[in-house]
Amino acid sequence: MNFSAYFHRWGSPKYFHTYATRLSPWLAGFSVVLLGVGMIWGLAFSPSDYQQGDSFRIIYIHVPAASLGMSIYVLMAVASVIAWVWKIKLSDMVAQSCAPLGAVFTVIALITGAIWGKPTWGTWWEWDARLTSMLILLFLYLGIIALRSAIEQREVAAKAAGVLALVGLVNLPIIKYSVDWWKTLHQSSTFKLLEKPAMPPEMWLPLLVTMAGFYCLFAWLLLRYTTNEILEREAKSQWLQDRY
Amino acid sequence: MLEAHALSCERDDRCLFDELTFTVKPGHIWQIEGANGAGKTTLLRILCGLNPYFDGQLLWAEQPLQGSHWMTYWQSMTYLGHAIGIKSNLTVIENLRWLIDVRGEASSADLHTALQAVALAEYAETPAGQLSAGQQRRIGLARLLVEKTALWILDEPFTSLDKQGVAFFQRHLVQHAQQGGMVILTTHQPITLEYPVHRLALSSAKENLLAMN
Amino acid sequence: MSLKAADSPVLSRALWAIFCREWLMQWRQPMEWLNPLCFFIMMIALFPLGVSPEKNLLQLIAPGVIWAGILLSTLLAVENCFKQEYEDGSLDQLLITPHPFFLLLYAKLLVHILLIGLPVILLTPVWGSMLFLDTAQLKVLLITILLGLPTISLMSALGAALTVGLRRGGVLIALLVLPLNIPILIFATAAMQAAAQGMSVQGYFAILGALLVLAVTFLPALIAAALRIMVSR
Amino acid sequence: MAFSSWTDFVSMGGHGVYVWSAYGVTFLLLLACVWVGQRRAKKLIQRIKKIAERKTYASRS
Repeated sequence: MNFSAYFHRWGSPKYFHTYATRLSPWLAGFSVVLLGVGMIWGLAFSPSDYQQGDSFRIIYIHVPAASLGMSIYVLMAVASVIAWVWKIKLSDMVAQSCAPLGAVFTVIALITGAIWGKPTWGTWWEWDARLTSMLILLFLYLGIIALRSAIEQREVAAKAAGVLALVGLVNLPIIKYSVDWWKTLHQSSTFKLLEKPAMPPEMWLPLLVTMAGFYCLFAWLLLRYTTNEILEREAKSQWLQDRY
Repeated sequence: MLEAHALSCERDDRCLFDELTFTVKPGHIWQIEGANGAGKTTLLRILCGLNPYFDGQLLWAEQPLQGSHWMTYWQSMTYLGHAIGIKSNLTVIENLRWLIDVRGEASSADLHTALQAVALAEYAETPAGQLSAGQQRRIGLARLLVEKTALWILDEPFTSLDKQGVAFFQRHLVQHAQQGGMVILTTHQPITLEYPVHRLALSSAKENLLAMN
Repeated sequence: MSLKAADSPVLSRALWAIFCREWLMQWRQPMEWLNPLCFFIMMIALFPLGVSPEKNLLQLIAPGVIWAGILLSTLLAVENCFKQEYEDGSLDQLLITPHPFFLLLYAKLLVHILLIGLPVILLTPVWGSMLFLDTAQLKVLLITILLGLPTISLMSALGAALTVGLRRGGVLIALLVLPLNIPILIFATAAMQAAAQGMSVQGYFAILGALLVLAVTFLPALIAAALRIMVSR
Repeated sequence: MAFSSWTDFVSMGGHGVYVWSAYGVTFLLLLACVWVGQRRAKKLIQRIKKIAERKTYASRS
């Protein structure tokens, strides 16, 4: 099968619906198992940090959520550009489903970051580089969600969101860079949430597991939300009615 | 020559028109008919290239309209929509000037002759905002006189024009067609031209709904 | 075909026509660009009144105040950039000329950038003395405005294009544009702080210049795409 | 096991409030995502069934 045929087969809602329904239970199962194992391991078995004590255990949700927040934005931008350029509707459905999920993971990263900050810095909010760029990322998500909801016609909303996401995607590294760099300029005496070096394997292995769990959970949620979009947009098509 | 092949347009899950096929040849005047909401303006905007949400194909000069061919097409057509792009704080002549200059070239003498023809000569230096709605529409008419493009796409061109204005406009449409021009227009008023008019009826929204259920 | 096409379309004539038209229009409704300027002056005046008129403190917050003011007043200035065009049908006319639309936008956007930028730049000594900036800092401020303001204006114009004709456009445009402008804010204020401490500012100018080049190269095309999308509703 | 007793585990060396509230909030938010998705799916499937029903009804009469 040549590439473009493959591309278009995946672009068909019918094909996607079939495989999403088959794949979903597996992803759900994987995410529950991985999250369960990773969190119990991280909460109960990994050693506590010599500096931060047990509050560092928030890392096992904060870091995966933050990493997802960024990756989902990239996925969303790429999907909406594909939808815009090649007019693949499914790609737009993926992009539309990504926005609220990405916003939720970013909010999780912000909230857990703030909670982690309290015992570490003594304040709920510190203008830490990671938290600041997460905050800006949240605004980018909110902008895209608001723009989509303000435009009634679906194809127009999709393209407009695509333009905005594209600009955001190009700007994201610049924002990240500028914020990191701004932070080093205003470096205060507080120490960072993540001390990169000297993390023993007992500490980062569970992180790897919860990270995988979060990504599985996101994949599952994305399939669910995208399938919902198919259910809404294709409600009148025969193949869908035949399946229910 | 503008050809439309199997144009279909759906809006908000409602089918506006389906499989429209027609050819506008030099010397043709086409009138699009249909009730409110039947999709007349949408069809015109599709024909202008302002609305890409349709299925089917458009051809201009026997070549499919896509990419840079649109610009060749735009060079030889003029579109007057519901709002015709008049800036209220520019004078009549300034309005005419920029509308012409972004597309082509015309001498000042040409502009003044055109204004004279549409009875706006004495208002040339008046801000367009101070003119009546009908007078503002006449600026569009003056533009058609100057540009002399092959294809005119006119959305309700007779709105708020007085009787003489309508008569003058209609005479000009006929003259344009006789010279080998093309006109596509929508209008509520019945038009009486001493010229054969092709009619394209967009089935009413109601019929469409019935067909859907 | 017996009838001629529009006479040989010449791009330079079209650009000049749009430039003149835009200039005349803005000249005849000066409130469009005077209001943002007044807003900017008010904002700067509010800080000594609201925080403290103390010299050291004002010097410290001056870069941030001035740049936040520029960010917001540019937003205000560009907000209605395409609104009238959309409503009176001239946007349709600009979209169906024989010229690439994004090239025509350069002429239009240039007028907008000049109209918000020139007064801000010409009056820099005024802001400077209101917030006790010294000459070295003033010079840096001037250059950051020259390099940063066009970028910000273009970004705001993109926001205006994406919200053209929407009912809640005003609030939405701020949400869309402000996060994207944060890098400019950071680098511009950092340059001024570096100047205050007598450090080198070349690096900041280089970054701001690079962003300006990026913006001027790509944003008008994106704004054109956004307008074409929004007009097709 | 990094903790000697259940109470130790719950108190997390004095940081229990922070750790458990962070995990709690995360769980609630993720659960909300799942719930919203499932509920919307249920509604949409009902809608599809209704449309299909109407169609068969219309074709019969």
